[in-house]
Amino acid sequence: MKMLINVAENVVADALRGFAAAHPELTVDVERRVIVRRGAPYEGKVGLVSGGGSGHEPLHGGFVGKGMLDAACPGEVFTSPVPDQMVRAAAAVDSGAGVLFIVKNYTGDVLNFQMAAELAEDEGVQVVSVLVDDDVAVTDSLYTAGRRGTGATLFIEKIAGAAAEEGAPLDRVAALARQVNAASRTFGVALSACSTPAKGGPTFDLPEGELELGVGIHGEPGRERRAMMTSGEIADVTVEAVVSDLNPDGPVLVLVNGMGATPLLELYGFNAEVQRALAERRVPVARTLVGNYVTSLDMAGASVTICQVDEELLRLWDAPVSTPGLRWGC
Amino acid sequence: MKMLINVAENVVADALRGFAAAHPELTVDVERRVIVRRGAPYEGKVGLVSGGGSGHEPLHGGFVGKGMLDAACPGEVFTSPVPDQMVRAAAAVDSGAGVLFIVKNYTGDVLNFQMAAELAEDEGVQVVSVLVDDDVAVTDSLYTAGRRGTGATLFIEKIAGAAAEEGAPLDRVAALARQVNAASRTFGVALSACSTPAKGGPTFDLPEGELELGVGIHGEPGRERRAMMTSGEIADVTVEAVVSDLNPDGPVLVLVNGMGATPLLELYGFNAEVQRALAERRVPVARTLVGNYVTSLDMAGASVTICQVDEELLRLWDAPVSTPGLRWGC
Amino acid sequence: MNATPDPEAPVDAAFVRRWLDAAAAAMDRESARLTELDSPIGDADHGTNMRRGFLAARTAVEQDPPETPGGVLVLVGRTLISTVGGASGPLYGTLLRRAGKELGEEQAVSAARLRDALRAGVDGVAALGGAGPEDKTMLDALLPALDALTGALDAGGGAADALAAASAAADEGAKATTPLRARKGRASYLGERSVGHQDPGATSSALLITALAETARGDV
Amino acid sequence: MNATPDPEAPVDAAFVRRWLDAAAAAMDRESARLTELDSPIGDADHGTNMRRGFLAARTAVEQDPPETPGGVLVLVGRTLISTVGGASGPLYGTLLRRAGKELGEEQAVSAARLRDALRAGVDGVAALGGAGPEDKTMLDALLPALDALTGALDAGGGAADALAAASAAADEGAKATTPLRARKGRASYLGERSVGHQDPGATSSALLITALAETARGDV
Ligand SMILES: Nc1ncnc2c1ncn2[C@@H]1O[C@H](COP(=O)(O)OP(=O)(O)O)[C@@H](O)[C@H]1O
Ligand SMILES: Nc1ncnc2c1ncn2[C@@H]1O[C@H](COP(=O)(O)OP(=O)(O)O)[C@@H](O)[C@H]1O
Ligand SMILES: [Mg+2]
Ligand SMILES: [Mg+2]
Ligand SMILES: [Mg+2]
Ligand SMILES: [Mg+2]
Repeated sequence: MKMLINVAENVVADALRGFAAAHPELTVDVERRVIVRRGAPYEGKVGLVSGGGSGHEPLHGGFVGKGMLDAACPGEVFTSPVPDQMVRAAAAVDSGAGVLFIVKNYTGDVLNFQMAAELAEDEGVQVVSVLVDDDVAVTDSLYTAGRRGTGATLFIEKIAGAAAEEGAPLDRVAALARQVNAASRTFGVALSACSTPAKGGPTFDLPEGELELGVGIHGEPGRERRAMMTSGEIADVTVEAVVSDLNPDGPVLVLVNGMGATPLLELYGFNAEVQRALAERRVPVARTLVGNYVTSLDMAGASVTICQVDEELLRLWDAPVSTPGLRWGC
Repeated sequence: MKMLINVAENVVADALRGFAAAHPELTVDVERRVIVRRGAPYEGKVGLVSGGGSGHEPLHGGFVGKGMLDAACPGEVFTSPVPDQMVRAAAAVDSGAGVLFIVKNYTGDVLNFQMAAELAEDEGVQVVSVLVDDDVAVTDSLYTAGRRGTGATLFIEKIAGAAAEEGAPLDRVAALARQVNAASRTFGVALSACSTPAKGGPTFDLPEGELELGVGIHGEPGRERRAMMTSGEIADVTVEAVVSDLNPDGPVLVLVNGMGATPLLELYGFNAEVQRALAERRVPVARTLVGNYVTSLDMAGASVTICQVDEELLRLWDAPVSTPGLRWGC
Repeated sequence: MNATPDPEAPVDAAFVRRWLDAAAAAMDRESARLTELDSPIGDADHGTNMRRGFLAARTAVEQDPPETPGGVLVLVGRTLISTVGGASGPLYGTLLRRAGKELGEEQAVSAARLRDALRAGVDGVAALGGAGPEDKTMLDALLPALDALTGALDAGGGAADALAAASAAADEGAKATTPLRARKGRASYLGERSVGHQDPGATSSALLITALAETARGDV
Repeated sequence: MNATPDPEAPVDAAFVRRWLDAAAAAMDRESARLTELDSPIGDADHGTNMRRGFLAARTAVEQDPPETPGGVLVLVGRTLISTVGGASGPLYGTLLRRAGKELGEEQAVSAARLRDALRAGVDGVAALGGAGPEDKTMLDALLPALDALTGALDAGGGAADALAAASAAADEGAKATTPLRARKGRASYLGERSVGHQDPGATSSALLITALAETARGDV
């Protein structure tokens, strides 16, 4: 599998150098792998820190900026970051108002953020962690590590970020983040596996004529393999999975998220079918976002996330945001 | 080749429906294939119209909005739009101040826009057309259809769009567009061919271990095939191609553009090498944009565009823009 | 319409409509092959483009059938321009619109007038696209067809024979594009690498001329 | 450091450093295999993770070598935590940190104390990760190794033999993960589809225990 890289070991370091060059408005510590919003810490503002394995860009580094994250900690490809990164990030963004860790529910992320929280608290930073676990493809959570954190991360970072920007205190920001997580569901589909630089080839085999339902964002195979379907059929399976699990009784935000290699043209066409499938299930749509936001390297496919919103959440969603990956209202 | 589509014939229509659902802030005529900025025509403002084959998203539909295009006309995949679309778009955005057609230099685009310009003028709309031809991979233009229009299209739409937004008259907007085109060069590299829905598979064969230098954005093969190179080597070839052709003696805008399937992580890493290669050639960089902007469906690879800017062009580049695909300052 | 066609003026609106049906059927049938030819030296859409345009043209003519051969040709040309896009849309649209205009209001025309019409159309294509012989374009099928048609008629041949000769020449011409290096259209970007592939537009031109010969022969 | 190691207390700082060299070499050598195992039921990074961590740990220890076996283990554990990431970083980091802490300031320890240290480490892994036997994790190699070590020592075996038994048990345990259905870590997302694949973490654990046995045997 050909890649636009130098050597596999340096992929993340190279990307950080290139990210730094493209985004002088952010402070990028390439060596220590922490991306911080310029000017942080902001007086009286709760600091938002997230992070996770690389390979999901623009998540998380692309969501650092006004109205969203204060810092992001990129790990190796598909490998959660180490505690040192989060400790450093927490120290960099804490104004005294405390720090929120937004942690996707994977064993590695959970353990590393947990260690970091303990170390940061030892250094006098008040840390609250919220777990993102929106992926309905993981069902029997008694026998698993629990639902994975995927697309809802964007909703949580945006909405909690807007609240923090307005000066909400730590417990309120954390409560909003938990509310968004509880109100969000995601289901993902892969048409092809992704290739990690370390492996140099696809992380699993997906024959022509088949697709993988219920995939995560780490090149893991999904839970079920089926014969290839049309965009409309995929939308039905996907929307049914999230709607039947959430049972929304009000308007939702919709994220139609590309896994990386699926052209935007196809993604928009898929969105048309997702909107149809939601309308058929009488789910009113408040806002729709279509694009590559929570990716899985060069995987082809898409995920759909819905999040039921009340007026407050919708207001916070619409609030100004200015980051490399998401920008509006400012 | 698996695609997230219903049937090949409906790909563009489906995408337009999904685009309309995601962007209620734009007026999308799905039937007639015209995307218009809401509120157009704007009193006294020159109308900017572009268009071309689909498959390059977010170009052009994603660049309709404040400070950029007033309308876009998407053709079938890799097929230029028909004159009817541009005639309709011109009528929709003309406030009496005239309309600028931004046309990428492909026989199909040139001919269809030319016919449209004649028809629109018959209807009383003043039309000026500017041709984008920035692709240095096409060398002996005496024996070809001339240089192709690729990445510079974004620079032209942004800068001419900012001037039009400020109320510049048609001849001034057209002159700026031509100035940007004259000051821009692009070179593209493919690691894989793209697959069009109509063909259902790759448009050319590119064996493992080889890459294609000097590709366009329509799945055409490039001019030369070479053994696979590192990101640093590719950056050297690419930067050398654009710099030696333009010979800039001042600061440049840089677009490190993904062809579609190359992960953002790799693109940022490639940007690090592009910046190094520019620095080695003593080309000062004023601004850098990294992302998938002028794509070629699911092709893996990247292109580099540079545009030499004076203070005025840089000011217009930095001016507020609010479109689905490019947004800052507002 | 003529129940028994005038042998001196065999080309009436019904003739052109029969040709359109044959042409649309050919584009439908050969769509995949034309797209295949457009892959190595183009952007893999020529078959889709031609199929879409000719099916739309047939529908347009069926919905509101013009009464003159020129009228049918103009409507087909206009429909191609409005539905094909790409390079081939304006070029084929111009070919047929110009040809139709050349025939004016005439109700039925001779093979010689048809030749005049074709010449006007081909001139239009050359003027619009700026291509000449051996540039590896549709002209490499159209120009030999025009020459053969002219030659056969000048030699006193009948319409059907003359068009058969034109069809053979177009076929030859299309095949002869293979060794050429493209100087116009997308294929030109490939430089030397365009050599060794038959031009898709020349191929579709040959199919259109063949449909004309079949129509004259009464095969359709 | 002891030039002639005390047979009753064979494990000193030099011993642990020899083990670290052997472990780092094993991770370097087996990196591709571990990543390969992590592909069908994980995210294809376990080999890269372990290699990165152990090479860093070796460098850290070389740069500022602690003088006690416990000190070396703690430093290795801390380095793993700071350089590996993923699930394995905190888990292996905790394993070695806890083991090192258990040994305190002791200069040289017996095999029985090494067993105590291993037990403390394994308890730490279980507490942190919440996994138990047959969850298809590294514990499925570590727990049998601990049991075998304990059994051999209780039966009066020497350090080298006891560690050889532990190594065999760890190997067994790693292989026995193949038919299991994962209940922890990434592989658990696959449900039934995780069956039939050997767990990468159990495999790396077996490699680490094997390195320990080799060190005791004097092979390294
Ligand atoms: N300048 C030109 N003059 C005449 N024919 C041309 C010219 N440029 C392209 N063509 C013809 O058009 C054909 C390609 O048509 P098509 O694939 O439908 O359009 P596009 O190249 O825009 O994708 C070529 O094979 C060639 O025969
Ligand atoms: N909760 C847990 N307890 C013990 N070991 C675990 C647990 N979760 C995962 N592991 C081990 O970690 C290994 C995976 O490590 P690695 O691939 O480096 O991290 P990641 O899963 O984050 O990519 C698994 O094979 C398993 O042995
Ligand atoms: Mg991992
Ligand atoms: Mg085309
Ligand atoms: Mg074509
Ligand atoms: Mg792993």
